[in-house]
Amino acid sequence: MSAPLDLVDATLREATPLLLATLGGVLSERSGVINLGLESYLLAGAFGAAAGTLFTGSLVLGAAIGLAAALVVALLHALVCTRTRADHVVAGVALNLLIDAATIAALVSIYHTKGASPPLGDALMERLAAAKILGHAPITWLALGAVPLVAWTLARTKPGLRLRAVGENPACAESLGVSAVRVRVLAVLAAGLLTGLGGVYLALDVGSFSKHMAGGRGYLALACVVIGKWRPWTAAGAALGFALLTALANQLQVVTHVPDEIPRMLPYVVTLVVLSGIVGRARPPAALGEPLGG
Amino acid sequence: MSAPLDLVDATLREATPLLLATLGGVLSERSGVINLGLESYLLAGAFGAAAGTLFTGSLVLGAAIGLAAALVVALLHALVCTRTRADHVVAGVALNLLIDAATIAALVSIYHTKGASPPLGDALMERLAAAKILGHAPITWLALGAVPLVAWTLARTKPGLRLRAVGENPACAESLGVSAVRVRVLAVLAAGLLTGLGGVYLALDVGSFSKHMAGGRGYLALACVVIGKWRPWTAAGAALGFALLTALANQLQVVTHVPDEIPRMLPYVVTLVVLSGIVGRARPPAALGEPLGG
Amino acid sequence: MSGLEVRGVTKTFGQTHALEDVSFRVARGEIVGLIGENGAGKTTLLRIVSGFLRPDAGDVLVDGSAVRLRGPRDAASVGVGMVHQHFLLIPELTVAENVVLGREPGRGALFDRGAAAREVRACAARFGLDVDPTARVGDLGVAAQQRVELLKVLVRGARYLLLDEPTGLLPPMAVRDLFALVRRLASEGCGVVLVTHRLREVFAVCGRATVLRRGRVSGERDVAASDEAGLAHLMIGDDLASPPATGRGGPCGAPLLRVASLTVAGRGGRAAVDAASLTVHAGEIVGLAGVAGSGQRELLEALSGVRSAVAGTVALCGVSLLPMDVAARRAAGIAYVPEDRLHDGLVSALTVSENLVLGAAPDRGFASRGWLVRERVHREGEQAVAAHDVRPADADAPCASLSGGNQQKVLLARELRSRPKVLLAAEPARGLDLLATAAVHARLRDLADAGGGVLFAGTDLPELLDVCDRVLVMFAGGIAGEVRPGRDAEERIGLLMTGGGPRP
Amino acid sequence: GEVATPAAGHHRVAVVLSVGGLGDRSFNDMAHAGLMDAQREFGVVVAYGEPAAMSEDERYLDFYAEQGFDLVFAVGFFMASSLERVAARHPDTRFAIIDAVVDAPNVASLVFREHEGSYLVGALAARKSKSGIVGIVKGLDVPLLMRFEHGYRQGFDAERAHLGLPPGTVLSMVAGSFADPVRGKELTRVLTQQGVDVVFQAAGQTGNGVIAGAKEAGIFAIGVDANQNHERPGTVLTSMVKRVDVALREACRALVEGRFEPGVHAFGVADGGVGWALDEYNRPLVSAADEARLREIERRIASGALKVEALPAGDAE
Ligand SMILES: Nc1ncnc2c1ncn2[C@@H]1O[C@H](COP(=O)(O)OP(=O)(O)OP(=O)(O)O)[C@@H](O)[C@H]1O
Ligand SMILES: Nc1ncnc2c1ncn2[C@@H]1O[C@H](COP(=O)(O)OP(=O)(O)OP(=O)(O)O)[C@@H](O)[C@H]1O
Ligand SMILES: [Mg+2]
Ligand SMILES: [Mg+2]
Repeated sequence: MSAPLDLVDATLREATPLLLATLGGVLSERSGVINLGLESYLLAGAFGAAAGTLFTGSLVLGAAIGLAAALVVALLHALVCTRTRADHVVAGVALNLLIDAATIAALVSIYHTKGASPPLGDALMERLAAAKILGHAPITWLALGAVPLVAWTLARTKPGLRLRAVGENPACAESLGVSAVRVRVLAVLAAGLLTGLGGVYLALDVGSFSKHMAGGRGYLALACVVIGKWRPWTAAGAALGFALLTALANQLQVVTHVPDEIPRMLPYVVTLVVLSGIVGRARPPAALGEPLGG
Repeated sequence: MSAPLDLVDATLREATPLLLATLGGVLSERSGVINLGLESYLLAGAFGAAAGTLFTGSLVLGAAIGLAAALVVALLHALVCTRTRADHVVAGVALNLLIDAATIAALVSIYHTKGASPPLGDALMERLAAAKILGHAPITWLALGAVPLVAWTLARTKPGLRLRAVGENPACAESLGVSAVRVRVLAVLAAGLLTGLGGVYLALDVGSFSKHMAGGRGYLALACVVIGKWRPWTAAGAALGFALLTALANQLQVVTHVPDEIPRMLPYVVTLVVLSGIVGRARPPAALGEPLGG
Repeated sequence: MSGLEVRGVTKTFGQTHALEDVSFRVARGEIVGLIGENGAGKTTLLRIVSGFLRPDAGDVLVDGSAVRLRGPRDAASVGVGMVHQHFLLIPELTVAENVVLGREPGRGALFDRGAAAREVRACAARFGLDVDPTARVGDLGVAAQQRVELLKVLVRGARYLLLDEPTGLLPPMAVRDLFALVRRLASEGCGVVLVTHRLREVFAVCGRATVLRRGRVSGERDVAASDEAGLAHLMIGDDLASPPATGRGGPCGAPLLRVASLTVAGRGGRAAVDAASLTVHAGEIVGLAGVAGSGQRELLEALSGVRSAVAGTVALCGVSLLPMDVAARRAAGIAYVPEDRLHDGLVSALTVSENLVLGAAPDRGFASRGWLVRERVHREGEQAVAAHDVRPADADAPCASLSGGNQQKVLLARELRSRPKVLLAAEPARGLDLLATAAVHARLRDLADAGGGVLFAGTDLPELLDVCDRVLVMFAGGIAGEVRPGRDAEERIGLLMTGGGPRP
Repeated sequence: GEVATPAAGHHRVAVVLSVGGLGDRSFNDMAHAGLMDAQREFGVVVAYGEPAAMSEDERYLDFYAEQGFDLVFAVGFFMASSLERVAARHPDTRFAIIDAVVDAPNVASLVFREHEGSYLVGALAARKSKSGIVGIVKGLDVPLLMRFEHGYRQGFDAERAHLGLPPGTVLSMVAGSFADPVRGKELTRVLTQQGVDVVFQAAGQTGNGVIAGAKEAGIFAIGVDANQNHERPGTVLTSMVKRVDVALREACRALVEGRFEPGVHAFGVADGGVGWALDEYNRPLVSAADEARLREIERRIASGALKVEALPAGDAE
C-alpha cells in the first residue's frame, strides 16, 4: 500500500461525481441558466440507480433508470427556467429542497425505512467490483473523458457555438434563427445527464441510496464552475483540486485526530478565498440568469 | 380557546423569522446583492444569542451578541460580494455551508457537544415569557413593524433611493457621487441585522441553539423575496402566506392524518409553481448580482 | 479668464494612444464642435474633462485654475457636466429621482419627493424643457430621456456642457429643440462642446470646430470661415480625396418583397404596426422614415421573423413568409441588421469569425455533421475582415474588443455574405464616421445593383434621401406616405412623420 | 482514530462511529462510553474512528479488519450496507452493528426493544396526565418510530385501565425533520391546545424544541435515546433510554468470555438495554408509588409475564 498512489486513487474517487456535476454546471451556465439544481440531479440519479438496480437486478438498467430520473428532474428545471420568467436562483434552491424531500418520501413509501435503501446484494456488488478498470469504476473514466469532450463540444461544434451565443446574447441568437429556449433546455438536459451519472456513481459506490446523499457536492460543483471561470478545463481542475483536498483530509484523519468540522469547513473557506481573489477577466456569460422572452 | 385565533397566533410565530429574513433579503437584493446567505445570518444570530445569553446570563446582552454575530457574517458576505468580483450565488452558498460547519465546530469547542447548546435556565425562560406582549415575543412585533419601516425606507428616504439606484445602475449612481460599494455594504449589513434578529428569535423561542437550526428558512425567505417581486409588502405577504400554510399543516396533523412529506414538500412546490406563474412586470433589480468596478 | 481648457492631455489604453498631447478650450458663451473619425478620441477627451477618466498627463483648467478631478462629482462641483452617448439613467426610477440622485432634497435622511419634483419642474420650466418629473424614465422616449440627462446637468448648475453625439438617436424636430436649447445656454454664458459626425450640424450651431485625428488635434477652424470639404480633409487627411459616390440605381425590376396590411401587436393593446403595406422591388433601396417609435422597428422585426404578426401577408418572390420561422426566412433570402447592434446583432464575447458563422445555414460549409470545421470558419473570418476593412484585421479577436463602427462592419458582413434577396437594415451607419458610412452605403447599393432589395430604416433624413430611391414615411404604425428625393423632400417627410399631409 | 498496539493475550476491539462523531450526547458518545467501560472492566485494547463522510464508513471498517482487530463495531443504522460487504470480505473478523440487522455469519446485530421502554414511559405518562390526553412527536413517519409510538400507547392504555380511569387519548405528530427544534416546539404548542399534558419525543434535535414547548406550556416532556432528564428539570418527566453503552459492553464481555455469537441480539428491559431514567433531576416528579408501579411493570416485562407488541397487528416492518 503506497501512500501517494492511495491518494491518487482516493482523489479520483472523490472527483468522479464532482467532476461530472461541474461539467454539467459549465454547460448549463454557459447557456445562461444559473444551475443551483445540480444537487437535485445528483440525488435523483442516485435514488434512481439504487431503486432501479434493486428492482431490475441489473446494474445497467439501474444506471439507466438513475439517468432517466435525473433527466426528468433536469427537464422540470429546464422548463421552469426557460418557459417561464422564474428566477433561476430560487428555482434551483426550491428544486433541491423539493427533491431532497421527495427522495425521503420515496424511501419511506417504497422501503418503509428512515434513512437508506436496502443494500445491493453481494452478486451485484461483485459484478460492480469486476467491472472496475485499472482499479476504478467505469464512471470514473467516463468522468475524466468527459472533460475534453465537453471542452471540445463547446469550442468546436455547432451546438457548442450556439450554446455559447445563447448564454451571451439570446436576443441575437434568436434573430439568427437559433431558438434560445431549445438551446437552454438541451444544455440543462445535458447537465442532467452528466450530473445524473455522478449520482449513479454515488449510489453504486456505496451500494445503496441514503438521504441527503449528495452531501453538498452539487453546490461545490457550482463553486468549481465559477472558480474555473466557466471554462471546462479550469473548472475540472478546480474539481480535482477539491477532491484532492478532501482525500488528503480523509487520509490525515486516520493518522492524526482532527475534529471533522475543520476539514468540512475547508472547501468553503477555499471557495470564498479563491472567489474573492478572482479578478479581471473572470466574466460570467453575459445573459446568465436572464429569463427569456421579456 | 378559539381555533381561528390559535391559527393566527401560530402563523405569527412561524412568520417571525421568515418575515425578518425576507425583509433583509429585499434590502440586500434591491441594492444588487443576490442574498443566498440569509440562512447563515439566521444560524449566526441563533448561535450568538444562545451562547451569548448562556455566557452573560442576560437576554438583552445575549440578543445583542446574536445580532453582532449575524452582522459579522453579513460583513464578511458584503465584503466578498462588493470588494471583489466574486459570484454572489456561489459566495452565498459557500457562506451558508461554512457557517453551518462553523456553528457545529463552535458547539464542540465550547460545549463539547455536536447537537445542541445547553438549554437556557428556567429564570431566563421565565423572563422571556414575562416579556411577551399580547401573547407574542417582542421580536414578533418588531418583525411586523419592520414591514412598513422597510417599505417606507425604500420609498421615502435618501438611503432608500440610493439603495434602489445602486441596485439598478451602480455606474450611474457612482457618476452622481453615490458610492455603490458603501450602499451595498450597508444594505447587506441591514439584512444581517434583520435576519440576525430572526435568528435570535429562533434560539430564544426554543431556549437553546441546535445545529442546522435555520432549517431552510433563509432559502424560503429568498423565495418570498422573488415571489414578492422584490417589494417589501408583497414579499412580506408571501412570507405570511408560507407561515399560514405551515401553521395550517401543523393544526391539520392533529385532526386528520396527512403524511408529513406532503406539508414538507409543499412550500417548494408552491415556490416553483408561483415562480413559473410570475409573468410580465416581475423584473429583478437590473444590476442584481452584477459585481462592482469592472 | 473664463473658460474650460485642457492642456497637453495624453491618455493611452494599453497599446492604444487615445489622446496625445491634446489641448482644447471652450469659452463661456461659446459652442465648439468636436469632430473626427471613429476612434479619434472625442469621447475619451470628454470623459477626461468630466471626471470619468483620469489623464496620463496634462491638465484640466476651469476658469483659469487647474482642477483635480477624482470623479464626475468633482467635475460637477466646478460646473462641468456631460451627456453621454449612451444615457446613464435608471429606467426604474422617476424623472425627479434620476435628476436629484446624490443631492436629494429633504431633512435628514428623509427624501422629500414633492420638493424634488418641484425643483425639477422649475428647472425644466426655466430652460423650456418638457418633462413630467413623476414619470418613470423607462417609459419615456429617447428624446425625453435626453432631456432628463440634460436636466441632471442643468440642475447641478453646469457652466460647461459636454454633449457626446447627442443627435445620433434623435428625430429631426428633437434635434431642432436641442439646438435651440444649446444656443440659449450659450447666450446665457454657458460653454458647450458638441461631438457629432454630421458636419452640417457643426455648421448649424457651432462657432468653432476642433478636429481630432488619431488622438491629436489636427486643426481648429472658425466655422464661418470653413466649408465641409475643408473639415472633412482635416478629419480624414489624404486617405481619400473624396468619399465614394453612391449613385442612384437604374430602373427597378420585379417586386421582391410584398407586404400587405401587416399588423403587429404593440404595448397596451395598441397595434405597433397598423395595416402597413409596401413593396420592395429588385434593384431598389427603399427608405423607411419616421419618428422613433412609429413602428419601424416592429415592422422590420415582423418581417425578419423575430416578432410575430397579427394579420396581413408578407411574400418574398411570391412565397408567403409569415408561416416561416427566423431560420426559414433567412434560408429564403431575408437578412436583417437590427437597430441595436450590441443587444440584438452580435454576441460580443464571441470572436469575429464565430459571429460570422453563427446561425449560418448548414450548407454554407462551416460544419460537417454539426462539427465546425475550424479552418473554414477562420478563412471565412479572414475574408470578411479583409473585404469589409474591419480594424484591427483579426478574425479571432472577440467582437467586444472592436470599436462600435467596426462591430457594425462585422454585422453587415455577416448579413451580406449570405447574398440575401432582401436586406432589412435599421440605422446601418449609425455612429460611423464619414468613410465608414460611405462604405456602408456603397455596400447597400451593390446589393441592389446585383438584383437585391433593401429596406433601410433611419432617422437621418438627408442620409435617407441621399441613399434611397424612395422613402416611405411611417406614422403611428401605418405608412403615411411616400416621398422621392427632390426639392422639399425633407419638409414633406417631416410633415408626414408628424401626422400631417394626406394619407395615400 | 488512534490505533492501539496489540498486547499479547488481550482482545482488540475497534468502534467505527457514525458520521458526526463524538460529542453528539447520544449514540456516538454512549458507544464511546461503553467502549471505555469494556476497556476498564475486561482489559480489552480499544480503538475508534470517526469517518468524515458516510462514504468513508466502509474504508474505516476495512481498515480495522485489516489491522487484525478481533471485534469491530459499526455504530448506527447507516452502516448496514457497508458492513454487509466488509463482513463478506473479512470472514475471520467478528463484527457487530448497533441499531440495525445485518444477516451474515460473522456479524452480531445489536438492536433494541424500544417498544418495551416506550411502554414504561407510556405508563408513567398515564399516571401523571390529568387530562387523559398525551402526545408523541416523531421526527419522521417511519416504521422504526412506530415502535416507539405503539409501545407508548400500550403502556398508556394499560395503565389507565389499571388505575380504573376511562380510556384516554394519544395524539401523534410528525415533524418531518430531526433537526428543526422550532418546528418541534410549534407542534408541542398544537398538542397543548388539544389538552395534551405529557408529550414524548422521538425526534432527535427536533425534540429539544418539544421539551422547550413543554416547559413553556407547563406540561411534562419525555426524553429519548440518551438520558435527557437534566435538560429541563421539572419538565422532563423521564427519558426512554437506549443503552448503546450497555449493548456494546455486553458484546465485549461475550467476546472476552468466549461466548460471542453472531445473529440478532435484542436488548430490552430484561437486560437493561432500554428503560426509563430516574435520577436526581426527575426524582421530585416521580412519587414513591409511581416508582414502585414502574418497577413492577419492569419486572413483569423482564420475566416475560407482560408481552409488549412491537407493531400494531397488520403492520410489518
Ligand atoms: N475592452 C476593450 N479591450 C480591448 N480593446 C478595446 C476595448 N474597448 C475598446 N477597445 C479598443 O478600442 C478601440 C475603439 O473602441 P471605442 O468603442 O471606444 O471606439 P470608438 O471610437 O467609439 O469607435 P466607433 O466610432 O467605431 O464606435 C477598438 O479598436 C478596440 O480595439
Ligand atoms: N475603455 C477603453 N479601453 C481601451 N481602449 C479605449 C477605451 N476607450 C477608448 N479607447 C481607445 O481610445 C480611442 C479613442 O476612443 P474614443 O471613444 O475617444 O473615440 P471617439 O472619437 O469618441 O470615436 P467615436 O466617434 O466612434 O465615438 C479609441 O481608438 C480606442 O482605441
Ligand atoms: Mg465616441
Ligand atoms: Mg463610438
